[in-house]
Amino acid sequence: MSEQFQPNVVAFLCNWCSYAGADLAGTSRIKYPHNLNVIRVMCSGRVNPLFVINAFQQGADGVLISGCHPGDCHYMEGNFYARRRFSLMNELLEYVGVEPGRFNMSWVSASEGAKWKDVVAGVVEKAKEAGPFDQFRRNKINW
Amino acid sequence: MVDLEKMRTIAKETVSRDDVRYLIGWRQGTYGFRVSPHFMKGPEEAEKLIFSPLCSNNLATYLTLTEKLPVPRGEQPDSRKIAVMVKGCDSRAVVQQLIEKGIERERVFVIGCPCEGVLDLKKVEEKFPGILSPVEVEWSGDKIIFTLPDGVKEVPKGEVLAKKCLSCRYPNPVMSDITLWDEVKSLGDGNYEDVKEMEEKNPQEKWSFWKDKFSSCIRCYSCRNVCPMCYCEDCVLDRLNPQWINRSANISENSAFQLARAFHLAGRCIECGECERVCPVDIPLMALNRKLAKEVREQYEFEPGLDPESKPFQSSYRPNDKEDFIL
Amino acid sequence: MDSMKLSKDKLNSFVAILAEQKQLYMPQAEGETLKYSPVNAKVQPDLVFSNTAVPAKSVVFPQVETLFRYEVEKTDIKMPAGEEERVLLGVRPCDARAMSIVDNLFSWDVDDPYYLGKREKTIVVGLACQKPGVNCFCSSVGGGPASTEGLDVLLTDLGESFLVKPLTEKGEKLCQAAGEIFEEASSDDLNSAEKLHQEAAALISRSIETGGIPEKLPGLWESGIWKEVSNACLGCGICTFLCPTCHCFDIQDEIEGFEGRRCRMWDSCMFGEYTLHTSGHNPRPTRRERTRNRINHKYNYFVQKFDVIACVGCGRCISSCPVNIDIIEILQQVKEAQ
Amino acid sequence: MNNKPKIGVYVCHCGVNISKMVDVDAVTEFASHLPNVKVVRNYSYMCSDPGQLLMREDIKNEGLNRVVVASCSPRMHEMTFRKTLAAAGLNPYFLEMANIREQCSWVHEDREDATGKAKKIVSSAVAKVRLLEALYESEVNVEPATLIIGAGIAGIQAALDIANAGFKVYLVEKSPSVGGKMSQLDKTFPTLDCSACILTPKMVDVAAHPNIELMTYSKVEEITGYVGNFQVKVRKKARYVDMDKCTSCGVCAEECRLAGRIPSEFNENMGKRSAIYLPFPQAVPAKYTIDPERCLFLTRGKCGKSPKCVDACLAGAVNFEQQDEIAEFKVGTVIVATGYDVFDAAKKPEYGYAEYENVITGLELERLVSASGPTGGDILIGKGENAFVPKEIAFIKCVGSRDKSVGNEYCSRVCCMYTAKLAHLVGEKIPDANVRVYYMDVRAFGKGFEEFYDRVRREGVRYIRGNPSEIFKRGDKLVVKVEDTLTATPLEDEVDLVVLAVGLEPRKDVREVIDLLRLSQSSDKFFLEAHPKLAPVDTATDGVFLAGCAQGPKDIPDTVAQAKGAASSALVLLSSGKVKIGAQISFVNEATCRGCGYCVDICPYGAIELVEINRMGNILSVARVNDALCKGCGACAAGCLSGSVQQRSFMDRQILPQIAVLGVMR
Amino acid sequence: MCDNANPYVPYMATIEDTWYETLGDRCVKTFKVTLDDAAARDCWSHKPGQCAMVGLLGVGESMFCISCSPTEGDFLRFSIMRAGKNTQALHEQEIGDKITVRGPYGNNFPMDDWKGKHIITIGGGIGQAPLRPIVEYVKANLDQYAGLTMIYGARTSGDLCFKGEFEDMSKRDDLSCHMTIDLEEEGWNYNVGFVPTMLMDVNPSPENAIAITCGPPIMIRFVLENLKKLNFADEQIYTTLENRMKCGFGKCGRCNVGSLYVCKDGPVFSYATLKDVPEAFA
Ligand SMILES: Cc1cc2nc3c(=O)[nH]c(=O)nc-3n(C[C@H](O)[C@H](O)[C@H](O)COP(=O)(O)OP(=O)(O)OC[C@H]3O[C@@H](n4cnc5c(N)ncnc54)[C@H](O)[C@@H]3O)c2cc1C
Ligand SMILES: Cc1cc2nc3c(=O)[nH]c(=O)nc-3n(C[C@H](O)[C@H](O)[C@H](O)COP(=O)(O)OP(=O)(O)OC[C@H]3O[C@@H](n4cnc5c(N)ncnc54)[C@H](O)[C@@H]3O)c2cc1C
Ligand code: SF4
Ligand code: SF4
Ligand code: SF4
Ligand code: SF4
Ligand code: SF4
Ligand code: SF4
Repeated sequence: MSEQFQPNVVAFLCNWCSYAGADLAGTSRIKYPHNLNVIRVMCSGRVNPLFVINAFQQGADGVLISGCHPGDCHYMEGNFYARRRFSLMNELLEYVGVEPGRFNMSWVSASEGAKWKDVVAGVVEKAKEAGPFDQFRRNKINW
Repeated sequence: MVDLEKMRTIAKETVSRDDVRYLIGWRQGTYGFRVSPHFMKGPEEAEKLIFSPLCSNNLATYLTLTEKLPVPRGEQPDSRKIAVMVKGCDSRAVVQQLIEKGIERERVFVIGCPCEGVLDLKKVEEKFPGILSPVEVEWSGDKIIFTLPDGVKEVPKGEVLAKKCLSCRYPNPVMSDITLWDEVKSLGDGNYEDVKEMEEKNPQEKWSFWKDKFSSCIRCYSCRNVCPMCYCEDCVLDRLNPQWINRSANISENSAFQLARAFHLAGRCIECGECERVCPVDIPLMALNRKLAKEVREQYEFEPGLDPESKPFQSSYRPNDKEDFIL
Repeated sequence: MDSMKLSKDKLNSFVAILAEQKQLYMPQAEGETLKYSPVNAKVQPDLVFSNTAVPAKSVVFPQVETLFRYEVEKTDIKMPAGEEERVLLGVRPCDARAMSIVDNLFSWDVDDPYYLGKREKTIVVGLACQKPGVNCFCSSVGGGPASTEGLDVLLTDLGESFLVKPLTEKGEKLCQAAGEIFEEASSDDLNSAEKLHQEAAALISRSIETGGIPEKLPGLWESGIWKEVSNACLGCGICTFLCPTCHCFDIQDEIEGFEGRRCRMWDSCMFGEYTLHTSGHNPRPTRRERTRNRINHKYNYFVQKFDVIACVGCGRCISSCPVNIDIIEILQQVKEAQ
Repeated sequence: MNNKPKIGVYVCHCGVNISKMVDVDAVTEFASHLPNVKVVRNYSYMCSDPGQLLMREDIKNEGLNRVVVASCSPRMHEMTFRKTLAAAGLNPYFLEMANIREQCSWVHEDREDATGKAKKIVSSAVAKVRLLEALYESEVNVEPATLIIGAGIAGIQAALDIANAGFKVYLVEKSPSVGGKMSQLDKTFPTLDCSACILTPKMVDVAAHPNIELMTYSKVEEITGYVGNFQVKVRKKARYVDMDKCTSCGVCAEECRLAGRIPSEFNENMGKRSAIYLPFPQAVPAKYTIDPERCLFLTRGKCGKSPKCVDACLAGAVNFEQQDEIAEFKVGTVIVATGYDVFDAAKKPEYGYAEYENVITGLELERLVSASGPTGGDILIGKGENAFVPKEIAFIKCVGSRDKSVGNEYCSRVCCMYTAKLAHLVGEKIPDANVRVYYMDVRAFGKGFEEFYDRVRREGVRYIRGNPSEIFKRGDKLVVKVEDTLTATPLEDEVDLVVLAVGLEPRKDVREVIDLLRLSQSSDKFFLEAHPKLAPVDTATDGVFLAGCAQGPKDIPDTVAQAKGAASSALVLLSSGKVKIGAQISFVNEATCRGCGYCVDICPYGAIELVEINRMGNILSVARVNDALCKGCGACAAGCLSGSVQQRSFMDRQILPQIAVLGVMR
Repeated sequence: MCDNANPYVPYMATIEDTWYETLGDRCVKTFKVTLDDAAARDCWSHKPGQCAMVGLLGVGESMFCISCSPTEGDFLRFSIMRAGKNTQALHEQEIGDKITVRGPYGNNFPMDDWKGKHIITIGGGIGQAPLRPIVEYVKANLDQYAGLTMIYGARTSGDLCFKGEFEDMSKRDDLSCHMTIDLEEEGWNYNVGFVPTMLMDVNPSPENAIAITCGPPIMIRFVLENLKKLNFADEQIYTTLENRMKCGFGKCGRCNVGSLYVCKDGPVFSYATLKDVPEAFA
């Protein structure tokens, strides 16, 4: 592969903290890699763990879930549920051999534009390292 | 000690009660080492009841499997109890069903059967292949006694017991309305050596193991159907809109299905091992379930199916749940 | 063409020849399960007697099959590539017989191009059974350990060699193509094969007299036995997925990016959704009706339509049913029922 | 009717903010090939009037029924464009924004990459907008009444404000009298007004106000419903005294067989009362109450030949037949003003509070210095004969506050000042007393506080910086063992009296209220406000507000200020008479719900309950979302295994296509 | 090339016209479509009672009865109730959009055998869709039949399909047309009451008559009962079944009632055939 592999990361961001934090990164003109695309949900608690599996199936090389820091959830508890769910999902994915680093979760608050940049850069870097995800990508199997 | 006479007497009494609809127990199967669930409607059917190391079926499944047919106008739905015989693991399924409101406490009558471990039929049939006529099997200390057509054979438990039983911590029903005989000692400490072994491997090794397993899945969904916890009216695995998982069987859909199923049982699976037992293509589903059970137990100090008053794992949290994986 | 003999040490070359000419399918262990998978010329052939978990039907009626492809929002339909020639080696007579039974359905009135396409291009080389499984009852339903129905060639394991018996034109061609490597079979060989066949038949320990069952079934429609035999059923569908004569399928569209395909995949009458109407109404609402349908379909409806029982007695549904629902037992109850 | 989606995509240049880094034309051209897209335009400023006009015209002329605006963050202009849609007669929820500015043009440096990403963002928005559904905001009426729980100064103040604004107030107080802790205080810092003098008139007002229904000696048993429509059930406990007949003459209490034998709560158990009692002289209502746990007749069924109180009461007010009464009513808002408890000093055994009678708490000293207290205002330590007037007096601050070992990390905010106040009062009562205060820090942040602290020091009170490690007895003196941390000298200070400036804690019975309203607690276990800065009187439950120490330690001025804040927040709802309910909330598909109740547990707002339905004769329980309570977080939707509860505008079937687009487009 | 080589491959068709028959959650939309391919059009011939698989590439396909009679012209009509995934997607389609059609499938109403007889259709709700071709066919060949009586009902006037057509027909005196709704409604000038009751009120003579009924299962049950009361012989009663089906030509299983395949042996059955078939009315 002469061209450097450009990974494709799908991210789910809560509206109140992480999405706002990502917006702040924008208003602050902080630069970060372009390989991550965001799906906005109201709360990290909204992210169905099956979304992660689905994202990998559909072609994501990496997935990120990001929400408010514990205790800061706009809905008080949503991120606590998210944390529990995705901690397990993380374990499960690793257990079946999905490279660590493909699945990520972060807390980014509305004021952490700079942290958002670091998170994106880190997640994209990890996905780059892991390479294209093809373990169970749909990709026209047996068509 | 297993006391079949007592079991049958109590079964007779139970089915004779006005408030009991039927009783689910075990009976000798139609051939070899098979055992079948026994739906007992009247006392005359008690003689068929057995309890032996062959009784692996988790009968709690039937509490939620029974379809609710339309009730003709003017009639009342049958609200009588269903009596069910449970081993230790099965009783946890009942408790978990109570926690998840799949059943109501006053609709079940739980008959507890302390259990010294059930057999892995695959191991047994390998040892004694081609046996057609029904076989009697008994516990005897750390041995299992097989009364085969060509004589009685003793086999050390370790060689034929199901894997889940070798490390079972709850051989005695954790909940019952009546317990049939004395409690037994637990066989194991529920360690997760097998899980840890897998965890040690590198991602490539892990995936090559699972890829092999997942790709042979025929998506019959027996594992789901037999699971006492899987009783959704409309399972997401079947749903067409939205379609989470395509119907076609290939490594992509199969993996997605396997992960989704395992995840749905996180903090709920009571490790009865039924899913793995029924899988016609021998996918080691328990390895997935046990991985999650391990995390749930070790990191969250939570075990499903023990306390009917407890909150379900997936619908609760602790403010200090672990978060070392979070960036 | 007369029977021939294939010495076991030439099995390798035979397989290699087949694999070179056509796509060869043989029972292969995937994990711990045996199923028919494509193999290449270098495979170490191992013709064993144990039945595959997944029947040979999967080769002509795959679990998932593309009907056609298209691009989303466009109107032209692209057909999948034509079928390749294939050889199925080591098929058990019951599985082969099942194919010939299913042929009836797929060629009834309207030809099914996918199934028949594969079927025509497939040469089925069977292996006569010598160690029937515990639950085999092929001889009760018109088959036997050396039944030839549905086969193009029958092999019989004579110990050091196989007796090779071409049964159809396709089979003869295949043998001719293999040419040299066969030896002539002596009449002793034929006799010992015959003897082995008979011995195998004698080893079949389970049986049911099926006469009269098709006629009796309609009268038992409302009988209590259906509830009785289906109480324990999980509705899992193993019995039908793994049944070599079960042929129901679902049709679904799948999209990948901007391309789509319409495909069909195995379905099972033991599943609730199988007959579920969108309104929520289900003509077969419980496992009782579904079990009743399964038995009736095999032993009554199919007989009415095609004059043959759609069961070949391979015993898979008995062995694989997780709750020991035993079709022989059900048939026994049917016979006994009033 | 579900018409085929006809999508308009509007790509904004945002001046050059977007177009500098994103090839807007390329995105426009790309979007025109996406499924169901009918119109694609780009414009320099979509949010400007002409930009919006463009959309409105297209909606009308081209029959668009979905709109994607590719511009800035939805957090910026979603509302703007929703209004645009509405103005064009389209349901405002048929809008999806593609954020190609904050999360694209502003953060990337390569034009090609940024353009590629913008295309993906737009595709994902198109994928979702196709599946959006029309949503409608609804309104519910607000019952013009408020329930206030707790009648301390906070509850009293809030009640008066709301009642004066013309709305009905139900004021429920647990104890027999209103007044709360403030009624136990003698003087109040920093101005030294007499607590009773400023409080009593308000207590009387509350009882007399035509708009206030006061229920003392009562308990809220159940609150159901939601903002605007709470259904309340209150148990008015039997007092065994007819409120209408009792003239408050007090003869009964004098006659009671247990007279002077029951510790008086009001006096911090230092004085005694009877089984039939008035908690304190200024109590409102001024009606006697029989303590059912002590009264001989009520506990043993017999009190001499006949109960003395019955015989004594000329008004015939004592009535042992009285039963609890249940009052049920509806309110639109609720104010929680349940106050605090003082820290239990026994939890710090090193101070010997439980052991030595001359170790007392600040609140006890309040009672001792009070003219209405057990000693008539004399600081007398010890009982009867042995009672003495202490001369050497030490105060210890931060007892039970700022102390991790007892689990209270917070500052109780009033102890510094009440210590100063009490030190001053001690000086007033015992002019020759030697008073010192052991402290860690002095926090005199409030209006007039520093001045007061200064005054007290000038009066001769010594402040010694040090946290005593132990108190023990030596002879008839108490020894305070401490290190003066300013001079680093260990001290053993011999004193006659130690006063522990105990901190404030959540009430021991706070669970009751949590269960009633599903309130959350912050880490200090006081009730959690919706936002520490911007919504300090609100709770997560709409229509429920906090006032006073229930939310956290505070002094009276802050308590009153917050009470007024809570009252005004409640009044906003009451006076508008309506509240809006969000549209992007959840709903349950009852046909697939398995009734497991996961969502019920998960919902932080208690918006979901299980209800019984009849499905073809079978009684099943399924979840149901209360629209008025749901805030649309979607946590339930992700937790439902069978996917039966879904959040509008964020449904699984709307998000999955977004994932597909983002995944497939490489 | 009328023998379509691959029965799974649909024809492409264009929607010529669409309109709503009923509104609401489970609304019915009628589609008038023509096959794109001229050769396909030439080959296509359907008879009243037959059905076709209508679908969308990328979504799926479902079976619908062809709700027009060939006598109406060289087009097809489908009246589709919005019910699930496919029908929802179909409802989104508009004039000019492409859909897929394959068929026609199943048997048909024996219109020729019925010549000279009095035709009575008894429909409920969307169940009128398969009956409409009969009505249209008989209307077009009125001289060949002894008469046409239509009984049609729905829960409310808003649930009646083809209402305009019925209104027109009820003005004609050569047809007997009875529309009914379950409950009284303002501005409703026709009958009120359930279809089976309506049938008794209309009281058709079984003499030389054929009754065809289609509607919700419960209605069918009572209509059958009442037809028996009116002395209709089993052979004079017809109905159509709608079991779930995937292929349409007897391969995929699932639509069977007893040994009959609804897709091949039906959907039109005479009561004489069905009454002994297990599951027929399940
Ligand atoms: C020793 C000491 C001295 C102080 N001195 C001063 C001072 O000088 N100046 C100053 O500004 N502040 C002082 N404070 C602080 C002051 O006491 C508080 O700011 C004030 O009392 C808070 O009032 P509140 O209404 O919030 O709570 P509270 O006074 O505690 O009132 C709460 C009321 O709610 C009732 N209640 C509780 N739970 C329920 C329930 N479930 N149902 C019904 N009713 C219920 C209680 O019975 C009580 O009547 C002092 C505090 C202490 C401890
Ligand atoms: C012979 C026949 C004629 C019909 N005629 C009409 C008609 O004229 N107008 C009309 O509105 N409906 C008719 N139906 C019913 C129509 O086929 C279903 O409403 C439709 O399939 C629902 O599909 P869906 O994808 O929207 O529902 P989903 O539940 O999302 O679809 C699931 C799958 O189930 C199948 N399915 C679901 N319900 C039925 C059903 N009742 N019958 C058959 N298959 C079903 C479909 O094949 C579909 O692929 C007819 C059915 C049959 C068999
Ligand atoms: S039982 Fe086995 S084969 Fe069947 S779906 Fe489950 S894992 Fe797959
Ligand atoms: S997942 Fe398997 S082991 Fe766990 S409860 Fe279900 S059937 Fe039992
Ligand atoms: S897999 Fe999940 S959705 Fe399906 S039945 Fe089990 S718990 Fe329910
Ligand atoms: S395999 Fe057994 S349990 Fe499963 S559907 Fe068949 S009969 Fe029922
Ligand atoms: S979590 Fe889902 S299935 Fe369970 S009660 Fe709620 S909506 Fe129903
Ligand atoms: S969306 Fe959030 S607030 Fe609404 S019901 Fe679900 S969990 Fe409760």
